[in-house]
Amino acid sequence: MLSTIQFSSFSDFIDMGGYAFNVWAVYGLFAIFLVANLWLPLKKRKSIIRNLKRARKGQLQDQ
Amino acid sequence: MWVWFAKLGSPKWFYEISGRWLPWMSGAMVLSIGFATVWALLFLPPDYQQGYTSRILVVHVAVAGTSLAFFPLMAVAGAITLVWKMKLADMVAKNAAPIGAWFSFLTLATGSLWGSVTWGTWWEWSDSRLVSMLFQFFLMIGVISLRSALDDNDQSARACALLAILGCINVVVIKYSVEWWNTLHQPASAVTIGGGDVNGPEFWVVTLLMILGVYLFMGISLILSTRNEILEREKNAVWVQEIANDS
Amino acid sequence: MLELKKLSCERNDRVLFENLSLLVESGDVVQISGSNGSGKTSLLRVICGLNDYFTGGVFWKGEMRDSDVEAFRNDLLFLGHRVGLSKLLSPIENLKWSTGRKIDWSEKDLLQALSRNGLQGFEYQPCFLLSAGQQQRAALSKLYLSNEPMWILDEPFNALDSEAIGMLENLIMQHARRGGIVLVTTHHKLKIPSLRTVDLS
Amino acid sequence: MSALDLDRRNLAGAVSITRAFRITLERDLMLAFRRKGDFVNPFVFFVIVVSLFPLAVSPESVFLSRIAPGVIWITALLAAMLSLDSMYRADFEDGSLETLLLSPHPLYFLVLAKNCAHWLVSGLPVVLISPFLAIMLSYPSDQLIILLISLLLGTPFLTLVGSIAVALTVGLGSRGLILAVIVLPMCVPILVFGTLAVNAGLTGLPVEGYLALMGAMLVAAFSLAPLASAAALRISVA
Repeated sequence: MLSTIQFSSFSDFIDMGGYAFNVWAVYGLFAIFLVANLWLPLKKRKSIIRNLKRARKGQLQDQ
Repeated sequence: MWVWFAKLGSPKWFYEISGRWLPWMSGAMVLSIGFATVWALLFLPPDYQQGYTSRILVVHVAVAGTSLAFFPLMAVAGAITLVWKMKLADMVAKNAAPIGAWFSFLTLATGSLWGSVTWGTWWEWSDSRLVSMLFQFFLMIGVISLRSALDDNDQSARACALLAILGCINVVVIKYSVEWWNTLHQPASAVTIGGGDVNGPEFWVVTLLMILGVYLFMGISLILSTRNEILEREKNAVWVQEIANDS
Repeated sequence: MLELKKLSCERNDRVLFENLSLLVESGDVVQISGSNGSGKTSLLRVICGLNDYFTGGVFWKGEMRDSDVEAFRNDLLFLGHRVGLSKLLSPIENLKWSTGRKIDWSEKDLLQALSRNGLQGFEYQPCFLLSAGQQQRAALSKLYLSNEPMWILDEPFNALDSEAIGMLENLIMQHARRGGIVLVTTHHKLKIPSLRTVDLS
Repeated sequence: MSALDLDRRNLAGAVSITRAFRITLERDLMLAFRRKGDFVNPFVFFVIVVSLFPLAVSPESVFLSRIAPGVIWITALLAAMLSLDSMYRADFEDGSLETLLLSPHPLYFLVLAKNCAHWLVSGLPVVLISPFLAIMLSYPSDQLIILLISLLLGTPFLTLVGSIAVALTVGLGSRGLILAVIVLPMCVPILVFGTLAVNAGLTGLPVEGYLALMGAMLVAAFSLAPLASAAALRISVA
């Protein structure tokens, strides 16, 4: 199913048959998009949990 | 049936179910996107007409297909919010809008990057798919700005639900009006985007794999942000306190 | 006539009031009191149908309010915080258009209602020339022309002088005597004999 | 108190829907004439912006007549959008919107009355002045009738659809540009077919098809948009 690797050398791979900018721009944007939309919610989740803990600690103190 | 439907509506139930599904989905996503990317970049034969840019098409078709699903998703979530006043549906709709806007933007970016090679122009006004995606992007920005403008939560939930439904109808109307508009200005746009037959079956296998990966990604990012929303909105619920303690 | 069954209203995760039950018979005047922000206005808006963020039942003349909304609205007169008086129009025009959707009053009736409310000579001037008290009186003059059995008045006594307050109080009593219902929110001490109060705070 | 007989329960003068429609229409027109700004501003805006184009683009007539349809249509769209705000804002602020929502008549007709009043006040003047401005843009005079018809079909659509967006944002204090962001994408179809019809007329192609489509869109908006506006009003006032 998998035909052979298309590029003889790594520099060919980077060059992408002359369309290096377009292909890598697309995959770069795609990668940034994936990472951003997964990492940001996780970071936000950590801060929410921290706030919840701080709020809870606040409640325990003034009981 | 209603018990199931009401249960579906409770944020706590959604939080638990999504908690269980998340690892599996993210594993499948990483596998499918990783595999498809490696396969597309390294092994895909160059297409005689587009050369290696068919690799762009793999990502573009996948992202475009998924972004088309966003407005119907928001419209259905809006209808549920309006009719059954289900908070969960509103949370999903609220988080779907930014992700949808990102998806539309990415579709436009990858589309024009591909177009700059095969059509020779970065933007093609006569192609109804591009123009309707552009206006889908604008409509999403409209929903997001209405959401942030209305500070009263319950009211903004319903207002954005109504706007999402109208927006969904509007995208379809725009698509057809641009297509008919097309006939006067430029009889037929040069190349149809589905270069499938040209690229042979292997291209389509990679693209389908990528589409699966991107759909999984959409589900995961939506679930993650909805879970955050649930934690914020139900912060004084007991089960949320427990989660905070033991995590 | 009006019955509330286990009414609870929650807005933006804040519970305004919870399972409130109330039975109002014809001839009753109910004053809804409570501190600011205790949900008085929300309760009135829930009853009249403007605000539907509530659970529980509102029954009018024995059956569900929503089963026949037109009839319910025909029997309802609502006077909100903002009294529905356009500053650009004159009192008579305001009166004509606020009552005109229900009953087609003649010019004479309108003039008479305004004069009863102490607005002789101001009937045709745009309302921005009138004082706040006069504007409130102009808005209240539609009570003279009202034949709706239920009145819902939200802070009607604001900006009224003592004479107007007395006039409004006996207007309310007179409406109750005729078999109508009045729900009113005010901080003013109402001098009305059989007054029932509901405290939300 | 006895002079005014208050026991008029069975008064026959109950008001029919058509009369309630007419009353709301009259009230809005009266308000508009009291507040001259509401229909003078969009009209003046339309005239000024159209006359800016020849200065900004190029004065020679061949080029102007080519861009004239687009210029007139887009400016009419912006003028309509600018004037949308006056439809519910004043009533919301002084409370008469609540009495409108609580009137026994179906809200569809009352909203329709307000839309008609708004179109008569701000849409119609723009349509009536557009032929003169078209001539200023050296527009072929035999095609003016097509432009007039397309605007006559288009501007009511703008008012009806715009009313939904303004009903959604009536609760906002500082409304800013959010109205534009919501309304403009919704007006794309009518803008596309409006300019299509006029351009087809200029190049001698048959025009009936596009005008028929615009008519269909107008009828759809006429029957559905007020329902959405009514729902939006109930949401904003709740």
